[in-house]
Amino acid sequence: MRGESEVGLPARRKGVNGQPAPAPERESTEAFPLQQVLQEDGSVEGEVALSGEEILSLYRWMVLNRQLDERMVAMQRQGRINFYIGSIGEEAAVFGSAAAMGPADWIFPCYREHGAALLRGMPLATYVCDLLGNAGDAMLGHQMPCHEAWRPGLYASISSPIGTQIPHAVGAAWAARIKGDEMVSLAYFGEGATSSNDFHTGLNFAGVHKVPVVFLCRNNGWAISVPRERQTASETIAQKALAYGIHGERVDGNDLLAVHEVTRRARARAAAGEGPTLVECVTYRIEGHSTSDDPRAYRPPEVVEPWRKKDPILRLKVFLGRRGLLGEEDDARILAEVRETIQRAVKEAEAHPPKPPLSTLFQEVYATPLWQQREQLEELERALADDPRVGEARGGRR
Amino acid sequence: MRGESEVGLPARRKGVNGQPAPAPERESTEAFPLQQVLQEDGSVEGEVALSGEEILSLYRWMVLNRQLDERMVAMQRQGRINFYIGSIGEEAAVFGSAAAMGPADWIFPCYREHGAALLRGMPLATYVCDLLGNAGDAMLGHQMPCHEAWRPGLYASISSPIGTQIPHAVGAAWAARIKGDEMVSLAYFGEGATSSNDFHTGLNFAGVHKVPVVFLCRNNGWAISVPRERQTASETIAQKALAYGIHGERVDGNDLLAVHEVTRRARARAAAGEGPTLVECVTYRIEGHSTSDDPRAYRPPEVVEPWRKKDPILRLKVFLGRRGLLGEEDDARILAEVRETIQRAVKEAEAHPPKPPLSTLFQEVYATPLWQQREQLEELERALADDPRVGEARGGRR
Amino acid sequence: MPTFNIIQAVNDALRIEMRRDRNVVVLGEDVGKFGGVFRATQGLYEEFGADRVIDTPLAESGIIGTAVGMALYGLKPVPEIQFADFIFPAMDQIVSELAKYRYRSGGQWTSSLVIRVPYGGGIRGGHYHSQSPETHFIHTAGLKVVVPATPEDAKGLLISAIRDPDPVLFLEPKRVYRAAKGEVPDGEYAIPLGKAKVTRAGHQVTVLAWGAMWHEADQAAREAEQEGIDCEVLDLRSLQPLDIDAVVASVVKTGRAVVVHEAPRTCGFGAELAALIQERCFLHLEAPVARVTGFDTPFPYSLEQEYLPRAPRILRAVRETVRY
Amino acid sequence: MPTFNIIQAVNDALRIEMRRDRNVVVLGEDVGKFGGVFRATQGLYEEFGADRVIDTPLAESGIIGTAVGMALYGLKPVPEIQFADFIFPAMDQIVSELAKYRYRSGGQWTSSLVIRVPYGGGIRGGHYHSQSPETHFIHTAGLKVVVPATPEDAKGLLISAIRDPDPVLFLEPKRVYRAAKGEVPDGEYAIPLGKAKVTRAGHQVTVLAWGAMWHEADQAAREAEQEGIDCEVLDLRSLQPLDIDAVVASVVKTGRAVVVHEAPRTCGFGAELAALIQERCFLHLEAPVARVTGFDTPFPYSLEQEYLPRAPRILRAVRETVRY
Ligand SMILES: Cc1ncc(C[n+]2csc(CCOP(=O)(O)OP(=O)(O)O)c2C)c(N)n1
Ligand SMILES: Cc1ncc(C[n+]2csc(CCOP(=O)(O)OP(=O)(O)O)c2C)c(N)n1
Ligand SMILES: [Mg+2]
Ligand SMILES: [Mg+2]
Repeated sequence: MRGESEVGLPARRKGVNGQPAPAPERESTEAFPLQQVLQEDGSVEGEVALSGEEILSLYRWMVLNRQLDERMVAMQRQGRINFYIGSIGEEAAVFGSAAAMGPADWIFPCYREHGAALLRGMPLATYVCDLLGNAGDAMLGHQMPCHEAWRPGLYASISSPIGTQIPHAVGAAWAARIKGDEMVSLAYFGEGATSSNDFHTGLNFAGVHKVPVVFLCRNNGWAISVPRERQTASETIAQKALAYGIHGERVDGNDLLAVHEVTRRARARAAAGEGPTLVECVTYRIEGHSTSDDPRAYRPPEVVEPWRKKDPILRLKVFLGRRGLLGEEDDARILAEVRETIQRAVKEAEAHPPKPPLSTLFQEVYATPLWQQREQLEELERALADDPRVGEARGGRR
Repeated sequence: MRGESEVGLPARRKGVNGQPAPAPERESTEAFPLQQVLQEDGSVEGEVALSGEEILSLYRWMVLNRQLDERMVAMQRQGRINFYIGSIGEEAAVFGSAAAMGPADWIFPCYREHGAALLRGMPLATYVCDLLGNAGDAMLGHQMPCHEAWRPGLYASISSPIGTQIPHAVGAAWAARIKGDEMVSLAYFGEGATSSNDFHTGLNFAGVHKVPVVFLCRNNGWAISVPRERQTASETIAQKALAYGIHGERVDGNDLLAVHEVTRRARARAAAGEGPTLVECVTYRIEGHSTSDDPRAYRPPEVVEPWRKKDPILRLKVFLGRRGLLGEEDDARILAEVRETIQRAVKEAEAHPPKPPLSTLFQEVYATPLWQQREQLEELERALADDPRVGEARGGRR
Repeated sequence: MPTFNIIQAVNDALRIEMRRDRNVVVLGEDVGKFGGVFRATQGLYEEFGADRVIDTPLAESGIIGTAVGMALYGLKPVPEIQFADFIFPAMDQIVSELAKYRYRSGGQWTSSLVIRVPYGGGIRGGHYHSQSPETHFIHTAGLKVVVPATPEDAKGLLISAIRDPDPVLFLEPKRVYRAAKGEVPDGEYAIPLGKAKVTRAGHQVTVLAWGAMWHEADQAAREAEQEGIDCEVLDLRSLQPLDIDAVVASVVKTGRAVVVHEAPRTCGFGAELAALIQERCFLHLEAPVARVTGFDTPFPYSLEQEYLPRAPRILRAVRETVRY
Repeated sequence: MPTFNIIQAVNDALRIEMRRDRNVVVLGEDVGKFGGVFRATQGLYEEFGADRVIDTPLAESGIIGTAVGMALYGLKPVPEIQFADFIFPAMDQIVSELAKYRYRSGGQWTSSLVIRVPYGGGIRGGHYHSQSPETHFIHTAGLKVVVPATPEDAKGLLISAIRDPDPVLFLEPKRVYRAAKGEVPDGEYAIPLGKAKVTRAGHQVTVLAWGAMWHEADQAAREAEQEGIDCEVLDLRSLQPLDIDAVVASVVKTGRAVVVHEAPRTCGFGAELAALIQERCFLHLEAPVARVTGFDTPFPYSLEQEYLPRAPRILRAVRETVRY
């Protein structure tokens, strides 16, 4: 089915007696090569736009994010938080892209881009409060862990349903253009999300109206237990851009410099009115899907090994070392500092009362509560006053 | 944005310092040329698989379908039916594809393929009964006109929501493969439907599981008032196949022979386990969307003119004439016969009582009515017995 | 005051709000040059241009999904869903996103917009051009649901909906789109959401209705009067927020209630009204709250007049309730 | 008889039906090798292979849409929606297609399948892993809605659902997925759809519940007994068809009723039950039908225990209803 004979454009020009359409696989590998700057040995091909300080600062962020994820998983194991979903191994895809956007650009995250929220100024303690769902939670304890929102950083609200943020990113950027603002939105999602209804409508609407948006797909190979090849038959995710008449790019997602450059260029095109770009970051989900998942049930540990060698942080460290921007002791200091920072943030967060006040149950459903919510709050307050068990968890049912 | 300089694959191989992805438009015109057999002057390029008799018989069907559509629109104007949606100018896309499928293949229609139902043996009078929604309606008066189903012909049920039949076609063909039957399903839809959620999931599921199905898109240039170019930015519909790793073909939809050949080939590939094909039939909606529509409100009559010259029936007539298979008098006889056939069918259909019995309201909601339906039927019968107005339409409210 | 039908009233409200506030935009299928299949957006494309009157591709999920994003950025989108029956592809964006965006972000973000939805039967549309899906949205916390019955209310309620801080489903009774005519005040005026209207005062039985069925309830009440039955008729106008005080006040007075709606009976809004009334007026009730509704089937084609809960069936229920 | 939890009972029912009927297939996200995120399909992939235990791409609309097509062709698909909260992308395929296929083709075509849907709160999942969407489907004519509360019922009802000629939503109470254990008969047995179960006989007040909340109702009834209040508890098990006779018989006897459900109160199934009871038992009612439900907000995260209508709140309503 994929044979040379099947391309035969001349035959096709002759019309229906020609051969079937060329196999898309052959198209795509040519049209969408994997773009790299930082080789796996830490050497560089092509020039680098970012300054040494900028790279070093992003390295620091990636280290912090990695330490944070490991610490939070440990806290989940200790029962101090109920759930966690990290981005171990995908830090370059997150920070490389987020750092390439402008300060006025909006970010529409999935649930593995908390790094972008921190980069945009969300206090670490506030982030931890969201995980705890305590009285300090900016989300008022309304959402489960890892569903943070941070408006001051133009970082939208995360929802669990996959793909829903994609059309939001399109709408916001479209609105900005209507208002005459220069704003390009960045939408994050995994390769599993490319199967969603909202991926299709989001990219199609953006294509038709040339909306200034960057669609960033973290292709980490897995959607919980479903491998990339059972998610879609297209050889690359990038080629899906062809269905919407928009640009597509495929980049090594573990290469901070390449991700940054490709995103920067996509943003520039969008801002110049040349329309949206679908960026495929090829990376890998080294850990389980979340703390609720056990990957051993569906994938042999061996398959992960080759990817550990491609660790985006290690690669960047070697590069920075070579350039004389990072020595072992600097690195050790960074590690110590970020651990200390995390330690402090956890302490600060856990200082808040464990539960938000009862009234938060009914807050922000509507701008002002309706009579139903007012009555139900009173009803609940009375019930709780009579019987404290109304507010207590019970064993066996959790 | 579409400049030569932007292709630069070598540059791209060098990585991110290269240029953006090649503009999809340039890809597609090469990869998906418009396939033709029957030239507009009636001459033929390439060989023809169908026999003279087969072509003549399909010509007759197309003439009947055209006459039927014109007659039904007239009956709607006379108030004898409430609504009609025809396929004038799109007959080749419908008959060319339907005729290329096997007798055991299932058809999942949109609402312009009643021709396929008739070809599959739906009696013309039964079809007219559906339009009338009378006591002879096989749909029990449950659906509006042009939403016929015809199980004996393996012709599925039409629903108004756009695109929903696409995953059904995939599921049925998938089921056939699971059961070990050789069955390829044919899904019809317009280019507007390519924007729907179900187009995306249907093609994606079919691609991943190599389901034997032919996706036939009648690209007739319009979705009510929305022109093709505002439906999607991809230059061709066929190239959307690349997003799903499946075959794509683009064919002149007013060329019966080309549509037949491309569909036949797609069906053969599907049956051979080579997976689904997206076939784009380029045609045109020369009339209004339906009898409820007035295209003058959104498109100047002139734009339609060039397409009248491409009439699929005229083109086929010239071809048959050249081959000595159809003389003027034969053609006149065919016309007279089909008109007579339609006349008789309308007469037969209108002989049925205008309304189905009251009990049909509650039939086929569930295999056996629940207590609610039984009670509600009794309630209605009592009400009707006391006051005949319960069953009468009222002026001004229609 | 000009005499408008409901379509003209809706069109007038949209034009007034778009002139008043540059952030108001209209989007949907065929709403641009064509002015919408019901012509409710006619002339807006010419006056406000393609940037603010947007023809979208054929995807309700995309219409609502992008509208949510526009609203987050500060626009006030007024998307049109061509027929209520076609709102289901957008269900996830409405239920999971639009309704919960404020709540889930702890109020950091709000996404307020107005979804215009022609709904209801009686136009020979069969079950895909006739449904009344209000229950789905009333049951979804975070949404408001408004249904005008007259041109004057259509204009005043739509203006309020557009100025409201919460997402609103604005259901337009297409059965009486053109049939319901009336004088409509010039210029802007807002009718508050959540206020029912007593359209006929009476003391024997309360009839609760909205949208197209309010006209049937009104007709039934006139006929009841001939029989000496004195009905109080309420046009609820807004189902969420519901004017519970007006409902309770009327039923406490009459001691009897009949609820009318087109949607299927089971889990229709009539069930919620009956539940609320028996909770709050239990000791005043002299008869069960009666429901005159569409049947528990899809909406039919040929027998739609039999399906609709029109005046004759409402009158029967009124008689039975009064005689109970 | 083995002791199973609900997940094991569901798994057992699926295996039995797949062995009995080659047309039964399972599909959904992660249901294959992984055996489902709740492990309800564990071992089926190994026994029946990739053809009959299908991992799908991430699209609920595609899962239901293709399942409808499979059913048309004669298979009996049992799609799994990973969490009830994620059923909304499939709403159009369920409401517009699955529910109406038989009706709209005049019975020429039928599409019968069983959608397995873990639902409900109490697992610290926040509003996207906790909702109870039954109202949407009970309101949609053409669908059946079944909710087991115990392992024995889960197995017997799922077997009946798979053999039923109509499309069924099978809502599984994930809060008690593992907590609810009990003896489950070996081999096949079918518990008819539409039959409620009187799990405790009493004469003072009827408590209606289903799924996870039935356990809370049962608990409340035990506590009420300590106070000398004698409750009759019904586990409805099937919401559509509803066992109206059992409900009416009990309320006619007790004259009082309390309905319990997790879903938000407004337009929840409790409203329909209250409406039906006051329509059919009006002269027997000694107190209004009380509703103990989730609140009219999205499902919360931190305060979910406060949100859920658990035993203490049910007990309050029982007391108030008896004292009314
Ligand atoms: C609509 C919907 N269906 C199912 C789920 C359950 N679910 C949560 S994450 C996930 C996989 C997502 O994979 P991908 O998009 O690749 O993102 P990744 O987790 O790999 O970053 C699934 C199926 C969901 N959240 N939403
Ligand atoms: C989900 C949905 N949204 C809107 C409509 C209203 N509608 C009916 S036909 C149509 C245009 C369809 O265009 P296309 O798919 O190109 O088919 P064509 O009519 O051109 O054959 C629209 C928008 C619908 N039927 N279903
Ligand atoms: Mg992934
Ligand atoms: Mg079209």
